[in-house]
Amino acid sequence: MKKISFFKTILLSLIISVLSFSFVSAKTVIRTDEAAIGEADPAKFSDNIDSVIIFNVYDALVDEGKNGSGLKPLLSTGWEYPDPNTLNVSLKSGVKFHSGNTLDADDVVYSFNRLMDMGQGFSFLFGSVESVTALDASTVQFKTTEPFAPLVASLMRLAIVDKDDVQANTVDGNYGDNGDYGEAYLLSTSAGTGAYKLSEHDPNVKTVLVKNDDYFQGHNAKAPDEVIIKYSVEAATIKALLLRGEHEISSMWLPNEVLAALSKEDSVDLVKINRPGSWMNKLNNRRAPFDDVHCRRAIQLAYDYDALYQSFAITDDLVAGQKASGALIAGVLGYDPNKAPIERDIEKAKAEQAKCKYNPSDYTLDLAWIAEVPYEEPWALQLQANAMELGYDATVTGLPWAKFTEQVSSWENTPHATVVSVLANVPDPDALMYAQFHSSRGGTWMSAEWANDPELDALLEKGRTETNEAERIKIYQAANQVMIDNAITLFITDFVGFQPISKNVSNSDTISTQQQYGTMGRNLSFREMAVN
Amino acid sequence: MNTLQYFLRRIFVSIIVFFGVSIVIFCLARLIPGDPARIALGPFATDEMVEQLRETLHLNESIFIQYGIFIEKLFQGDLGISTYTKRPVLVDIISYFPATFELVLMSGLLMILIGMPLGILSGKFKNSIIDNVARLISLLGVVTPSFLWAIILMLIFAFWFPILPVSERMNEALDPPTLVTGLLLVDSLLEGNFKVFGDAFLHLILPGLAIALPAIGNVARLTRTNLSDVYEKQYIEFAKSYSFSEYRIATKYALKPASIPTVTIIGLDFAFMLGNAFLVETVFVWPGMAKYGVEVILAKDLNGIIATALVITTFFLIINMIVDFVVLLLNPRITTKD
Amino acid sequence: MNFFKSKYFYKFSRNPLSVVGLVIVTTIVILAIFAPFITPFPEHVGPFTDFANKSKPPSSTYIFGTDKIGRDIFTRVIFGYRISLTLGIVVLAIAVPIGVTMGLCAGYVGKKTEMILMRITDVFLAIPALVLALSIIGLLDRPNLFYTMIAVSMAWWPWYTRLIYNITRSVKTEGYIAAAEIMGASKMHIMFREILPNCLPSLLTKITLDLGFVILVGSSLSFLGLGAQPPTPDLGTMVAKGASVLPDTWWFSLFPGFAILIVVLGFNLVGDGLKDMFDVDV
Amino acid sequence: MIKIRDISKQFTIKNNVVKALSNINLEILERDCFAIVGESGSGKTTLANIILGIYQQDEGEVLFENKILIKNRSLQLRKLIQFVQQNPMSTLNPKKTIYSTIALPLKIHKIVENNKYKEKVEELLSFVGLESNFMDRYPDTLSGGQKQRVAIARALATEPKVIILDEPTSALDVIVQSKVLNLLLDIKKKFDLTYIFITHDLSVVKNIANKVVVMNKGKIEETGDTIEIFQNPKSEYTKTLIRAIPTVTDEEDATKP
Repeated sequence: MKKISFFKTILLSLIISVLSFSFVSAKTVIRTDEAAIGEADPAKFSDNIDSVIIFNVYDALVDEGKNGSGLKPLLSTGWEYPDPNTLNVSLKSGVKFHSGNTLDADDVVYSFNRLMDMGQGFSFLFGSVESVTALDASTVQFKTTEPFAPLVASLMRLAIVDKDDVQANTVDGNYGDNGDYGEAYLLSTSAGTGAYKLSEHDPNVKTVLVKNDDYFQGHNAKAPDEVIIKYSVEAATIKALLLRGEHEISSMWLPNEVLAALSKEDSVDLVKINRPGSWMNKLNNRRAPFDDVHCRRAIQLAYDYDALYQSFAITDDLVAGQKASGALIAGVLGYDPNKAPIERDIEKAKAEQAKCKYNPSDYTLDLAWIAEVPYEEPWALQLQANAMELGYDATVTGLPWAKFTEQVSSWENTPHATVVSVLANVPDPDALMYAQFHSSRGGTWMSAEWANDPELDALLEKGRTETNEAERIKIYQAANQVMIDNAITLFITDFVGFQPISKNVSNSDTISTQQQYGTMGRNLSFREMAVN
Repeated sequence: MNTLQYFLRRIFVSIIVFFGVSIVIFCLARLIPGDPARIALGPFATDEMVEQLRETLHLNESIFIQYGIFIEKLFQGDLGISTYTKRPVLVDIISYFPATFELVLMSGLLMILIGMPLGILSGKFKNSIIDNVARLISLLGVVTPSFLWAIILMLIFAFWFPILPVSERMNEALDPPTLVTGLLLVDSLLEGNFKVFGDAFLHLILPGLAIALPAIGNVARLTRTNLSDVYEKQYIEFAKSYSFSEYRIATKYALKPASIPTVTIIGLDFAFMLGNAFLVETVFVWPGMAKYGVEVILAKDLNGIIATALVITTFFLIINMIVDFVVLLLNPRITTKD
Repeated sequence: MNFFKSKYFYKFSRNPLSVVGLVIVTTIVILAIFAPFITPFPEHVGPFTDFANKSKPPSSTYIFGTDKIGRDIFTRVIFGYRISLTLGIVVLAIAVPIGVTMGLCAGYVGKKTEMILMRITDVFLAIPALVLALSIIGLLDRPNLFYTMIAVSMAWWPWYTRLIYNITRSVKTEGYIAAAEIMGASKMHIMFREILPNCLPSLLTKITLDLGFVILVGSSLSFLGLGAQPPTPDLGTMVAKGASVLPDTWWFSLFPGFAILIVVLGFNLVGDGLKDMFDVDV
Repeated sequence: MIKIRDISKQFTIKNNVVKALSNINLEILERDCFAIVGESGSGKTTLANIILGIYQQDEGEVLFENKILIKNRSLQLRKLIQFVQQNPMSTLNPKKTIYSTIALPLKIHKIVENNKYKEKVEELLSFVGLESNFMDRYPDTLSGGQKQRVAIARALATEPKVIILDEPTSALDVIVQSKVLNLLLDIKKKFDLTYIFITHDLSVVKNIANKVVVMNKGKIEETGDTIEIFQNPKSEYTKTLIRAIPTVTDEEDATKP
């Protein structure tokens, strides 16, 4: 009897607890998601969602102004060039890190050295910086080997970490005196000055940010107390959660069919995001047959851009893309909105193919798309169909990201063409073009072209040392033309994203934040957003 | 051979199998081409850094030495660093395994609670309408891929009848209980936090069902066959002639022997369900071992892959030992058979 | 001998479900073989895009609708059966000989051979099939159908070893085995000509059942993105891709999903029929 | 013809050593019908298995026409000693036709030309009194007696000199039993065979064997001519065995020791 009553009690309490399940949440939350896994280390971040985390948790010396208003100081009060190879930045005073420590020039130097010594993330932006020194507690001096025009813009990506806090939590590691550079510590802790603190970071599941009440710029009165970023959630699940009010901001990677369905829902708004970014089908310029410019031109002219554009249609009115006119994209210096897009011409393509020294029937093209982004598959298929028109045989592979980044480290293993999306890391064309197309930059996912064009190299080198803006525009437009003339790569379309957001957060504060920033990851500035 | 000896032997064999699995997975992981260090460090790493990581991971040693180091570390409870999450693998496993464990246990529970009664109904009323319906259900269960179940359940409960949660382990607005076992149901009960308990329980239902449905079919079919076999046995006739009640015959004389083969197969079903968890966790955003497993495999994270395989194997071996023990309880006669 | 009049067929056809299964399997095999002639748009399985007709719901032109690239889903499902059946057949063509040989050796030769072979088998059995296949594919260079086949085979053979081992152990004690040994028949002869024929009913039944389950596991791997590469029409891949757009474009994944279900069901029913027919337990 | 010298054999079953045979010495002459009698467990089957090459003895040796027989013996030696088993249900492979069952030894020992198998099988079947249409049949369509006849035909196929018969009739009913026994006697005469006849049935022994060895617990109780032993058993054990023969008449009973 005793046994039975015990079970009855348990069962009863179970039923009661299930029935009475309801909660009143005291804290406001914004939930968002991303296909990839997140990185919370300021020296390692590189991707879209990593940027979101870092921009909210750390601050840099400079920031992007809204609506393309250029660069503005953030942790700095201003900067000057005493000579073309030197940049002095003066720091804001009294800014506090999450630990309570106060920001000074040593922190900036330490952050820079940490980034460069670890050699990951955005360290590639600072290749021409020779040294960084603290002139005094509130001035930092950057010395470059040559005049380096994009430096200030690049500083947006130098997240400043709390030197004392990180050093106090350093363990033995691969970096000599610097131990592990706080690598282990910064996996799940934040040592920044940002508007949010990292409270939980599981790179495979979710990242949780909580409000930093001491933030020096303050928050929107209705800014969320907590932000949850979830990783690799199925689109159907996201849709369900959005409709149930259990998710606020979706990633930008939802399939068009889902977006089309969401556009009919009242509880969800689609926010159009014009962003400096583009989809490309990156041709491997060093592997036969695409080491011959004629073969590249042939495929460039054979590619069916109209069909591709059609593939971006969500509904009759909404198209998640804009025809591409080259490497320069909206929001980046030098972009010309009036430049005509690239068009298909199959007759010309066949004529070019005839000039190519390779016989297409001898080649099986190895075309790839990134398996994590199913969105990209049709564009690889389109290329396959068009390549076959030219007489090639072609296979299409969905490559997992990790495998792609491994294969791309040697040009022999890099696929003949890979669909990749590239977003502008900073609003400067150098960061975009030099990293992708300079012949010295082969071997990363961004430079799957293994471009090897002396004319282009010369222009790109000139562009980064030129400080006159008007001249720079000319140089980069010329470089853009070389890109097209020599068919360095195939531009699929420029980026227009539609990000569904729930009515929970759909308001002018949130939407303007979403739309008015250009740099990758900058648009999810949670402190400026509002929860209804 | 007495019971104790039997179990010692059983454990011994399990340990051999465990090492066998470790060797198989280890060799697989190391012999196949591709540089895990390069993948781990990402696109911008220099050659020196890759070489340094290769050194740290002992990738330049011969495979025997690598295995030796691996086993030595294993006994120290050190599974190495995951190049995917960049954390110690042990941390990953501690945070993901309980979720999968809880889920598979739930599936096991559903499998037994639904599968056995379904099979009993079928076997008891053989060739009636009840039997045919039950058989159809179990057949559909068996032949439908788990991921299809997941999608169907997701469709039904996410869009049409939104009464059950379709993602994660608990509502994130609730405060999670203090971590003791990692099993939310247990931890919340320990704290007396019934709200979390109920919430976690609701979250378990759909993914648990998606994993269990194929196994439910299996268990139901087996129970049916065994039960009808047993009902044809003489001692049941005997019991009937003593005019024992139907219920008593069913529970006391028919069910116990009929359940032995079913219980035996449950061990294998658990292995099967663990596999299915790989498919279902992705759909229901379950932060478990399986989702982690898929990710580390894609990322060629050697330590992660080996650890995942070993944890799952160990779990499987333990479940099988428990199953053997239950079979022994049901029928002590089978002990000493060599 | 007329098979349809034999007692075997009588036993088989006594259960109408088995006959249904046979009809399903035969139909699918015929559809798969003659796919290029039966399907309305055979060009849709190759490198083909038609974005103007993308995501069209089922209609009289496209009876299962079109996918996001504008391809006819019906055509792709039928061609998908080709892939699935090939996968099933190739996997079993690799797994069965390995499993059978190991089982015969372990069961007949006995002693140390038995110990070693059965422990190896236990090791492979201790890793869930899907997990093992997943690890193997994941570790290989890049996913493709061939690797999937190899990986599934590696996970599958132990079940045949187990089955054949158990049968061999019981057949081994039969008088005719001793007679053959005394006569001086070779071990190979005894294993493959005396014992193996006695395993055939169970083997055939298990193979039939497994054809369905291999297709199921294969589609599960494709679902996780580790199967045939596009544009090859693979049923599991189609379900996986379609799953993300449910319930709006339900035809993306529902038809391929049911296609998998039907073929697995077909083989299962036939297998059950064979079980009754041969009176074996696998 | 067969000399058995000091044979011993023991088995280990679950840590217990069982002495199956100890110090067995026997001599079987050509054209003998040599009966080995004993209860189950007496070691008679073990002895047969050693002669057949299924087991290897621990000690002692078996000589066949002065050649030493070991377990792994040449095909040449295997051919000369054949075997008919007790259980007709298991003696034939159910998945093989009668033809292929009988043709197997022909093929292994290359008794006839490749194209003559069929005729030879037909001939062998006729020796054991079966029609040639049995060739295409499967064992499950045969009666117990017919199966034993096939087994005998198979044994004859290698043209052996010795056939070991392990209770060949014990599983058959009485009428079939006597028919098979008569067939065996006919064949023996026809092919000049030597029989080693293993049985526990002394009444059969009395009718067909000329020599007997009585075994008990792995040892020889006594051995000698059949008539001698039946009339004058020396060991108590043999006496007990003989007394146990079921009899029909008092006269018969009176002949018991």
